[in-house]
Amino acid sequence: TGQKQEQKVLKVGTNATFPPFEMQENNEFTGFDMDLIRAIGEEQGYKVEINHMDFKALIPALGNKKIDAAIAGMSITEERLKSVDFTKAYFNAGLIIAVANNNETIKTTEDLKGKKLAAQNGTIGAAYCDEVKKLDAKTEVRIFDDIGAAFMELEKGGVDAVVNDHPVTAYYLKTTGTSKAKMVGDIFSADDQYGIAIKKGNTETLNMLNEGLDKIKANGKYDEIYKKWF
Amino acid sequence: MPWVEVFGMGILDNIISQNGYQVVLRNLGYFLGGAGYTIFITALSLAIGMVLGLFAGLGKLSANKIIYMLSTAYIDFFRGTPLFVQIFLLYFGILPVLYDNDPVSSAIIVLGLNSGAYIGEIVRAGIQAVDNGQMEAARSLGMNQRQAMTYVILPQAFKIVIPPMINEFIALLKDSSLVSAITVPELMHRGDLVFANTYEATWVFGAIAVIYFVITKTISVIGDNVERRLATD
Amino acid sequence: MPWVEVFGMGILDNIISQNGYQVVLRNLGYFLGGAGYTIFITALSLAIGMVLGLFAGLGKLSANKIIYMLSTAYIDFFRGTPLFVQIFLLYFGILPVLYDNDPVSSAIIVLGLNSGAYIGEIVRAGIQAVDNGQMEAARSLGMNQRQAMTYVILPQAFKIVIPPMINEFIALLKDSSLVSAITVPELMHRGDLVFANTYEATWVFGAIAVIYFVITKTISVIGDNVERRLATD
Amino acid sequence: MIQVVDVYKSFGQLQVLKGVNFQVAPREVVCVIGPSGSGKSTLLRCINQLEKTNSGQVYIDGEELTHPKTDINKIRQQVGMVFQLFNLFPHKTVLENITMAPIKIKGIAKTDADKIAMELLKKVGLTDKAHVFPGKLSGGQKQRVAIARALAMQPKVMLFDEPTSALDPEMVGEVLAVMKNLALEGMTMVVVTHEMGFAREVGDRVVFMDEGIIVEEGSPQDIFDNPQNPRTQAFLSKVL
Amino acid sequence: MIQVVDVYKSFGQLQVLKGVNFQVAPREVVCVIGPSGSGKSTLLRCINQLEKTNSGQVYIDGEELTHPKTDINKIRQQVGMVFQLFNLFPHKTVLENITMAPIKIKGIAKTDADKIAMELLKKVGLTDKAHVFPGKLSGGQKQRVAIARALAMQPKVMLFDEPTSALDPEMVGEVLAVMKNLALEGMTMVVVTHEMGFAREVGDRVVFMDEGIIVEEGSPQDIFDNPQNPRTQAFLSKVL
Ligand SMILES: Nc1ncnc2c1ncn2[C@@H]1O[C@H](COP(=O)(O)OP(=O)(O)OP(=O)(O)O)[C@@H](O)[C@H]1O
Ligand SMILES: Nc1ncnc2c1ncn2[C@@H]1O[C@H](COP(=O)(O)OP(=O)(O)OP(=O)(O)O)[C@@H](O)[C@H]1O
Ligand SMILES: [Mg+2]
Ligand SMILES: [Mg+2]
Repeated sequence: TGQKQEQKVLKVGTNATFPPFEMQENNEFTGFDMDLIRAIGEEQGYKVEINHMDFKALIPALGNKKIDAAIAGMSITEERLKSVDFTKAYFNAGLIIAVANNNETIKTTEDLKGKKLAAQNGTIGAAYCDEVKKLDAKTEVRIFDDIGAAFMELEKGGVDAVVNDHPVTAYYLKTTGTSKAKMVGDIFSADDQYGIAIKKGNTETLNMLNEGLDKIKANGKYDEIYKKWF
Repeated sequence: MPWVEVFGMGILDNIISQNGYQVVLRNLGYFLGGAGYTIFITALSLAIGMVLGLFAGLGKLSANKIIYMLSTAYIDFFRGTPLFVQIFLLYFGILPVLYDNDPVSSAIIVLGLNSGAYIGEIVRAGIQAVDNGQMEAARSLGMNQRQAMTYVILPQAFKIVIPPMINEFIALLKDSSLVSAITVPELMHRGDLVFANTYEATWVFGAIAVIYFVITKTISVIGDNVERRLATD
Repeated sequence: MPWVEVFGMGILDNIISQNGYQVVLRNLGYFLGGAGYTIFITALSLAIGMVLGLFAGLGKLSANKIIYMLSTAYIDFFRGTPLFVQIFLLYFGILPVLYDNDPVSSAIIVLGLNSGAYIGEIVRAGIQAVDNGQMEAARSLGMNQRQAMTYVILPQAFKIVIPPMINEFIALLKDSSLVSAITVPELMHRGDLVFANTYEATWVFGAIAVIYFVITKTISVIGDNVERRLATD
Repeated sequence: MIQVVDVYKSFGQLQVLKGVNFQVAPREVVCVIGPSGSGKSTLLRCINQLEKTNSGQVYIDGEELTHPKTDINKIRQQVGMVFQLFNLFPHKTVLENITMAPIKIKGIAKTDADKIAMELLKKVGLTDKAHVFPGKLSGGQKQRVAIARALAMQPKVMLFDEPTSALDPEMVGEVLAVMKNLALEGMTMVVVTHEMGFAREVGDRVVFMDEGIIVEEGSPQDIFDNPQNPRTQAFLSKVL
Repeated sequence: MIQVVDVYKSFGQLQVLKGVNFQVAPREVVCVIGPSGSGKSTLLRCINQLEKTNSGQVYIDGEELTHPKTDINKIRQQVGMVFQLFNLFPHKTVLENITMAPIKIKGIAKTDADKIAMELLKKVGLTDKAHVFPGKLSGGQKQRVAIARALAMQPKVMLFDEPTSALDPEMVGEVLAVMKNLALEGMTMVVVTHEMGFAREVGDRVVFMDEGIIVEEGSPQDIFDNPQNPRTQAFLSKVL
């Protein structure tokens, strides 16, 4: 049966604009999520086929069986669980604050109140900013479709801070952001859990992925990938 | 007839029990507020675009080489490059030099500049479609170029220009969703936000599409009426 | 003159040493490949759109109520709702029922349907702008409605219609970037991917803009030439 | 050949034709005269049904054009019309204006159509303008091309709406010659004209219209030299 | 009043005016006749510089129109023109066609302009069409509106390009009366016409053009009853 299983195909959708989780280099999909899903596929006897699409298109594509699973740094939330199923969390991102290099006023999460904040749509960072706004109505929250534009707004001086998943911000600072911005404070909000999304009710795939996730965590493959990227 | 009721109730129940339905219902006011922004931004940038387009269109017909070249360069640039690049370029690059620019005013400026380029070509074509004899008749009455344009040529071009102009209004209305990239809280932006929190693509974007449809249909009905009212034969 | 060399080398060195420059250089072939997709998809959907637009435009002028209503509904829907909703609806909803649809063919179908709606209005307006006496002259020679349209009205409408049509071609070319949503690897899609990976907004989108500009300028120059060649007075 | 029976025509409130009865025998040339706005052009346009009549019948060669089942296009091929404002096709050269209908409708070969067209252009003195676009013609030149275009379909009936209004006297003479030739070849013609000299020369019969009805008709001699109706008399007394 | 000195005009290869010299005295009415394509319309259009001349000068009231510094618009207000194809403004009613230039250029009050316009419409017999759009007028009605529109500017000079070509004999008579009145009021006029009877009646002088030059000119009697040039003789012999 092993050979038969190897021919099974797992169609995976992603949005490869979220380094270091998913990105494209030299026409190849790379990143933490990509390595992870490939490892799970290998473990479970699936050939993994990756498709890049609009973030918005991932959910309809699941519903329509154009893809079997979506892995794109998607955080698991109550609200989203009403529409899709998620695997067990495979990554705990945590948030970090980024500010302009010359900014000395924001040092911790406490300092965010009443400031101009930016985050990416659909991230826990965005949700966190909304919470800050609830505490202090003077806070201004700007939600960007694209984290790249949020960082540009920070460079422009249109916002005081960007609240975003730590690995993503770190990656930005490593590339072009070095001279313009810095990270301040500790990683916080440790309940930012990424999961793989599956069409609601597709328990077969859900179980298969959960099983695979358990296996690579057990056999050290997961740690290997983690070390490669972080 | 009980079965109709049962059937009807069945569908209704089914819809109401859907999470997506509730998401849309809960956010309807939020969406309509976004539509307000969309209409506001589109209307103002249209006003800018029409003024710019009028001058650019006339400029492309000008005998003055410099005016011609400026108009052509303006039209070529804003028609020739992606709108979202223009948004980035002006929002992050050029406008901050001029004033402390905010997303909404920047969006209006960029969309105005962009639609002006398309409208410029529409205006030029409309003017050229007016019979040559009209200009001659006006000039022979002693009107100068400007008067002949204002009183004779442009009013006639106006009628020819309505349908492509309505096309452009509608395209602009929908293109205005691109300023969502710089966090203007217009209709599509709000759709994206609600979607990202709920993953209810069908319901959320279905509702957004219906709202856009209602607005565009209103525009095209108004356009048809204006067109009909201007018909003289 | 050594200072020219020094100065020139200075600029060149400065450019070459930029990371963004290298990113663009490295990805130039990749971008041009994307431009190939963009042109391919735009050209084919334009062909579809022109056929559909011709029929829709004629349909809106038809005395037959059913044909009129079908044309109007088609134009209203595809002009009135956001393109990306249409892409979703057809790619995920309708086309899979009809055939085992792939992204590229689906993109061509949706863009064809979408541009057909805009072109329909352009065609209708163009036909109406032709002097009534032309139809009468043609009919009095014994041509039926169809022959008069084909040989007399449409060729004249064609001339009037070129500028708004070029506007629509260019808009379509840029709208085609929306099909990146369903994994079509066109130009903008590739720009997004490279940008996300490098955060080099200016260089990456600058390069994308230049490529779009070259394509659209080519289209508009061809359009101007066709227009000039058709001028008879 | 042509029978117009009790034709009424209104534009909105405005009654333009108020019961016109009118026959044209084969090979006959009838001139229609009358004041501006009396409905002459409208009558011509009703004859080939470019204008739908409100009531009444129009027959050409025994076929009822006003009948809904009639193939109007077939009949119109037999009925040439020259418009007051020419309505040349601006996107086609003079030659193409003339050959379009014969080639497209009758399926005549292009070379044959060109030959016929060049002959017609010779008749109207415009061979040198064959490859020019109508926009570059003088008024009289346009007029003549319009006549040539209608003749190219070799119709049995020709309707002329002021065919000489933009022509100089020499050209009027030549068009007259063309029309007389056509009459000899058996062409039936209805000519709306303001030139009484022309009407007298070319017409077998003259019809005087006023305010949407035919007031008087008869031979040119009768009408011009001995008009009966006071309205006709008043009208003709003004001729220079 | 009008002086045309050695004017040349070509369209591309085609030489249309080949050295035209021509004067019109104040209060004089000059009729221009000649075959189709001889350059009559082009000459008129050169007089008010709608067509730029290739060489030569045009003076009106002593001012050189062909001089680059001249304010051509000021002069054109003094020079009314009636076109062969009318060129009415289709988006305006008949009344608005007539009042537009007086209101917009001369700044005359709308009520005054309307009154003048209604008087002119009465002169040309079209008061009932004042609020109709040009698309609904018959050919002759358009012609008359075009005349009224030019007159509304109360010009010193009027240029007519075949003003009677679409008019019936009655209207020709009335337009003739209008023009004679204008002449009495001191209007200088140049009238291109194909109607010899009209030229004879209205003209102080007749100019015969052929192939871009003035072949012969003189009083109507001289030209019509005793033409000297063989080309003129040939042309006039064709008049019906
Ligand atoms: N499409 C139309 N709509 C409304 N009224 C019209 C239309 N066409 C013609 N008329 C009116 O009908 C009347 C008759 O017009 P018609 O063109 O038949 O006159 P005519 O006898 O040919 O005059 P002319 O000698 O000036 O050409 C005129 O009063 C005119 O204003
Ligand atoms: N815009 C133009 N381009 C090229 N040729 C032209 C143009 N306008 C007129 N012509 C040519 O110039 C010649 C003179 O034209 P014009 O209109 O002056 O003649 P006309 O004497 O008024 O004739 P008609 O009595 O037929 O009106 C004609 O051969 C015509 O074809
Ligand atoms: Mg008429
Ligand atoms: Mg002329």
